Amino acid sequence: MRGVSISPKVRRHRLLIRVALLAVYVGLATLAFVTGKGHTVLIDNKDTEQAEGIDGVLVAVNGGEQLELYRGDRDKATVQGRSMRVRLEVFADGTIVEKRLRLPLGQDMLLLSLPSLLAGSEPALVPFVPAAASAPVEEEAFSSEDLSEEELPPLEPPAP
Amino acid sequence: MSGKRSLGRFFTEYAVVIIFLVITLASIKPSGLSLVYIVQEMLIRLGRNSFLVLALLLPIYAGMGLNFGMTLGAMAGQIGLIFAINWNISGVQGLAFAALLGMPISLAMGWVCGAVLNRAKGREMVTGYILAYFINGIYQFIVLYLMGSVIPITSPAILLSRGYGIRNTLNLEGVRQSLDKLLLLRLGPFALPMATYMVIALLCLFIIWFRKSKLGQDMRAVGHDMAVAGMSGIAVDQTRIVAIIISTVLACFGQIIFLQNMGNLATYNAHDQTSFFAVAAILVGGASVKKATIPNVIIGVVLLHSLFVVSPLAGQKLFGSAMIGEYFRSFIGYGVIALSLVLYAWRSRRETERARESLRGGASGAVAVGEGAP
Amino acid sequence: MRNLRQLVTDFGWPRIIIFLFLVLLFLGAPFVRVRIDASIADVLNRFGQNGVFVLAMVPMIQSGCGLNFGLSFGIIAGLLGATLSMQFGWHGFLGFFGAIALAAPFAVLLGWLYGKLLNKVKGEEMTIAMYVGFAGVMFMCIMWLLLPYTSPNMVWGYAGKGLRTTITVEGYWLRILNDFLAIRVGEFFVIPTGLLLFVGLCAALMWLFLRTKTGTAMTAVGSNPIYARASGISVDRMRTISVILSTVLGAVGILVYEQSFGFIQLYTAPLTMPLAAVAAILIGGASINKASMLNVVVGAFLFQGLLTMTPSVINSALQTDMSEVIRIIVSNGMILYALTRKTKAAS
Amino acid sequence: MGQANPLLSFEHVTKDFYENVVLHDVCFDLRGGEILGLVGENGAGKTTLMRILFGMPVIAQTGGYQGRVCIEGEEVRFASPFDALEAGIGMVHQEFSLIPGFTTTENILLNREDMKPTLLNAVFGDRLSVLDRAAMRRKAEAAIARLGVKLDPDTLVSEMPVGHKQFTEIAREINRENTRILVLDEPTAVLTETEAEVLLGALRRLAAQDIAIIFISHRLHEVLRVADRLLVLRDGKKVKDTPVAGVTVRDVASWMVGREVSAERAPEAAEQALGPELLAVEHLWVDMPGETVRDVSFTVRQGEIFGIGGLAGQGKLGIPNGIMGLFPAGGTIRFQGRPLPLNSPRAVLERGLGFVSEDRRGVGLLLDEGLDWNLAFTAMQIRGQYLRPLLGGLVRVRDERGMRKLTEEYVRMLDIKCQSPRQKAKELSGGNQQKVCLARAFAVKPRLLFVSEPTRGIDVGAKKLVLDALRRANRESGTTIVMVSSELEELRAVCDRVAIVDEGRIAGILSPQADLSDFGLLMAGERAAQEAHHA
Repeated sequence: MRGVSISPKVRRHRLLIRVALLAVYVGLATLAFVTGKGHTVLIDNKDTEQAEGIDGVLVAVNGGEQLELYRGDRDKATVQGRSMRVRLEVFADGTIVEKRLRLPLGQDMLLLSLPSLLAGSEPALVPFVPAAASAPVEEEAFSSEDLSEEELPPLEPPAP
Repeated sequence: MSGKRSLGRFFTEYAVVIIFLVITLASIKPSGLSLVYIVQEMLIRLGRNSFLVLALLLPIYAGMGLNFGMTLGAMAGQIGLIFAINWNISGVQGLAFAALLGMPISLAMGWVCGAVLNRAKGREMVTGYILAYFINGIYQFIVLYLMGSVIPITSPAILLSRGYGIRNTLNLEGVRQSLDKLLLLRLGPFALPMATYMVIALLCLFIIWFRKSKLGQDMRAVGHDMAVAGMSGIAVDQTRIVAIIISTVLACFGQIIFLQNMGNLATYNAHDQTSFFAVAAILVGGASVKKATIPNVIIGVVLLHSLFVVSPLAGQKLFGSAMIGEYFRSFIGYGVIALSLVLYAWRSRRETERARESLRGGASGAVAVGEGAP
Repeated sequence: MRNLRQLVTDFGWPRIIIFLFLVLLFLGAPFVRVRIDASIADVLNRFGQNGVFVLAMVPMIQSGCGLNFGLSFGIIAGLLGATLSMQFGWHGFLGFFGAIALAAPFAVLLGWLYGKLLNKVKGEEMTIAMYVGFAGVMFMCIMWLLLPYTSPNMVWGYAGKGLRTTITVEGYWLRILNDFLAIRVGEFFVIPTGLLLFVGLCAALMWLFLRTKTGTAMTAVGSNPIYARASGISVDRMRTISVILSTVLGAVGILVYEQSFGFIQLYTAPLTMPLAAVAAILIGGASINKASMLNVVVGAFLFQGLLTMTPSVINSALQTDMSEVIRIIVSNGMILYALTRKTKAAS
Repeated sequence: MGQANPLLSFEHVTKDFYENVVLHDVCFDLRGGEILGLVGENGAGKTTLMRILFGMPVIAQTGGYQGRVCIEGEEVRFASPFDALEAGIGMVHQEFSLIPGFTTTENILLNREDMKPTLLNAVFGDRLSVLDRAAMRRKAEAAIARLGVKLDPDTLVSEMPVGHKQFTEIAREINRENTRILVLDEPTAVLTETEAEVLLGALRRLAAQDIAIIFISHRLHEVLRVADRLLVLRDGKKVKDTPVAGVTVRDVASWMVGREVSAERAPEAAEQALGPELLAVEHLWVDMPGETVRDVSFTVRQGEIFGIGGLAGQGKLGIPNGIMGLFPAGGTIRFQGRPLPLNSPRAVLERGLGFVSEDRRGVGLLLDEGLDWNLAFTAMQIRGQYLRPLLGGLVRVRDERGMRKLTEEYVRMLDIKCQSPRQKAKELSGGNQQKVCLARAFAVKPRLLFVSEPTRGIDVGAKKLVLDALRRANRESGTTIVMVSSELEELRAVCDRVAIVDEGRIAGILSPQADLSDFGLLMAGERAAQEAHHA
């Protein structure tokens, strides 16, 4: 567009919009990050200092399918976002507890202790620090050979 | 022109498509696959690949040929995904996050690619191809050596046992098919990933609209004749760069869509095939180096992939070896690209000759080019 | 001073950098306990292994066909020769030169067709050559499975048909050239005399050819096709000759490579080989329309030196294998540099 | 019209490319609604004049110009053609600058399209506005209407007759609201008579709308018909600036070419005994871009120097290029009585014809190779010279020593300025390159030698040397020479007969002593044209 000069007013206006757009971009990214953040929650029915494990209980996370836990059992569920809904139904007296718990952004691994949840005492949801967190789940030897042509399926194009 | 010539024209025009159609139809029978199965596969693969193939259109409009440099965008998309996995962001948000992260990277990559191609006018394709390899080297350096050592990677699960560098294959558990599943329409025996289709449709609308825009018009002008476009004041180089940038960014999104459907990411090889499949598809669809349309893309994806689905089994049945089918399909892929490039180069030479022949002998109306300034 | 700068610009920065890098590697070698003599021997060996490939680039560059990304055709012919000679159970020199003899006709035929094709698509040679080459390799992949080879050393044991992906040439013509008149100095340092002699011979023949009437015409075609035409040269014919020559050299090249490397690599292995050769000659200082024997020697030496030294030195220094990545970046960077140099549009 | 100071005026404009002056103290005025006919041989300075007017970069790169160019009294110095466009000067080039894949409308409004803003403008700038096709079409139609020609706004340029392309170009220029001055460079060159008629009519209409027009053409009768005033340039000087009223074509022709004879003929050349017919050309057509030969017949006799002249683009260059087989050609040619195969350079060379091309760098030289190569190559390939046996005659390789000797010989003979016989051709000056081309041709010892534009773009000293070398070759080794040149004077100085080519045909063959204005008329294609009128 030679010769078409944009008036300073329009230019300022556009600058504003572009800045706004940048903000929106960052906003979206954080939104995706926050709402999409996935957590692995270990649902634990072991005895704790305060309360002892429940004899039998049905647990549903975010209205998902129900997990049946007996005393000392542990199971895991993956949840997404900032909070989770837990619904437990104790076999013994059929009491139903429904709780909404906030998920910390930082941790990927959380431990939910049902007894303390039932007892409603101190935070039932705590960061889980696995004993062998450092050791990766599966081993995988890696060497540059994996990249070289011989190993690749016939469809590989040349990688000089 | 005479009917005979125009018929011949038609065949050279659509030689690739015709050949391909024949081969595919011929190998459906021996493959022994049910039509339902094949159709379902097509529906899936349309969602998986169309976006990537559409990314090729703009550079073709801008006369830069087939953008083999789209691979750069694919790598950007993969880096986005790696981080999404690293922070364990799942679902559609994960994809969105990857796309948002990949976008600035692919912007930069596209700019680099465009600038390089401007220095290699007339050799765009081979240059783009080599550029893809070059950047691939840098990508590997970053992902294999810097990630985990310089670039912080929090999740040990995606790191190599040696403590830095990303694993060969990443499981995209969290985001697997989250876009496809978002709006899955069941239609009799078929499942249609409507959300993915919508995204693709949106892109198509954008491209159609873009052709109507001033920038699109400039691109066409540049594509037809850089010199004239330049003389009329169009910023030729800049326009070309923009074309490549858009294509690269689209390729970035396309790769993310592709991978979410695949469900896992071959960190170091996933992008190797991107441009190959995309280019083969668009050419099979009847596009040429200078001319391509959205229908070309759709037809191409369907044709190419239907062959890719049936050929291994056909090979198995006919030659008793699935490998033959495997080889055969990549032979076809490469062959198609070669063939249509040859046909194009050969045809364009013929066109110019025909154009000049009309001026031979005592013909009236001299040549349009003067001897220039003495 | 000025002509020094001139020299530098002629030689091109990338090459100088690579050269210095290589020197650095050699200097650094002792500190990471890499034996210099062994390395040098290794470099010599790989230089010989790949020299002919690099040489194969010269004719087509000289005749203006650009970089031969379609060298795969030569390689295919070579592989045919190698496998056939094995099939016939030829051993030793008979085996090796028999392979060359068997490969030659294929190479000439393929080269002729390939040259005819390139003449039809002037200007687009490189991209098309690349893809036609790929397609050719893929086609041969199918052939390797179908062709009625029977020699138990070559076909899959279980199926009893279809060639293996890698076939050892041991017991046939393994290191036939390397060990010919080889000079052993100490336990680590060996000069593969025969190999170097053979490569030297090929280079000499090429040097001679470029000085014949035809060779001169070919160079002129590359330098200015219109001038050549005005002097009564058939441009297309010269180009075809150059392509055939390049293809034959490709065939010889792969055989030389195999006898030293020890294995025949079939199927998709040939896909990548052309690019390595292209990179080598460019590193040697060739442009996409001028190349000399010097470029060949320098290029093969620098490139192979790089490939040999980076793994040994860098890896033992950083405790990681970066050679692959370095190779990818250097070779493609080099090709990219050559493609984006401002050359006259007549290419 | 009667504004105080003229719309455009050149005041004492002088321009030299390095040493040689191409424009010397040129002054003229142009008023609104006036049509100025600008005529002159090639190299008279027309092109340079226009380049200055348009602020073409070359002018600045070669040291600018002296004098003033004023628009309505204001001095202007355009940095780029775009500034000129902004100032309302439109140029219609000889070669079309249209996009074949675009419609008339799209071409007329190329990069000046009407646009509707969109939301994205704010983000990505104006280039993401949408084209307003309707408005574009309206404008295009308006422009076409102003021209007063029939032109469909929706046909693709690639499917148009040549004439319509020309109109589209003009329409594009006048579409700009502010266009006040329109320059047309040989607009009728590619048009048929009838198309040309329509064009002239259109120009008149534009003039009536107060647009000033500079009309450059070699078709003098057209110039006289359409122009109000006439400006004749010769050797960079203004020789005439007069109203056309009462001026005849013959006057103009003589003004164009008439000049105090510079190179006088060598006397003895006059009474030189000419041998039998050596070359006979009948109905030759040559398909050479920009120099199309339509139907040419002539004969050359043994020992003769035959000249071929004419203006650029008329086809004189096509003749040697066609005969030497460098461009597709047809017709019958007999050399030494035997037919000569066309379209086969080798056969022609083997029959003993030689060629010094006008396109030195493109055709004449191996720029990246040494002089020895350039000189010996053709001889080696055609005559098998400069090869020596090796390995007992097993192979024959280049005889570098022999090539060196040959080179040194010619370096001495034509005193080619070079450091060594192996120096690269591209490092030589134009004049010396030209000498190398000659030497290359002589080295094959041709019976008949075509020389085209032997003195183009080389300095005076070299010119003389080259011409003398040709004369000597002709007299001493009896080489018959066909010399093609735009320099009428050197043709008249060297040749025994001079043919003038116009529009792909030979307009006439004259003796070098013939009256200058006759040459001028032939060049202006007058005879042909006038016949066309009387018929």
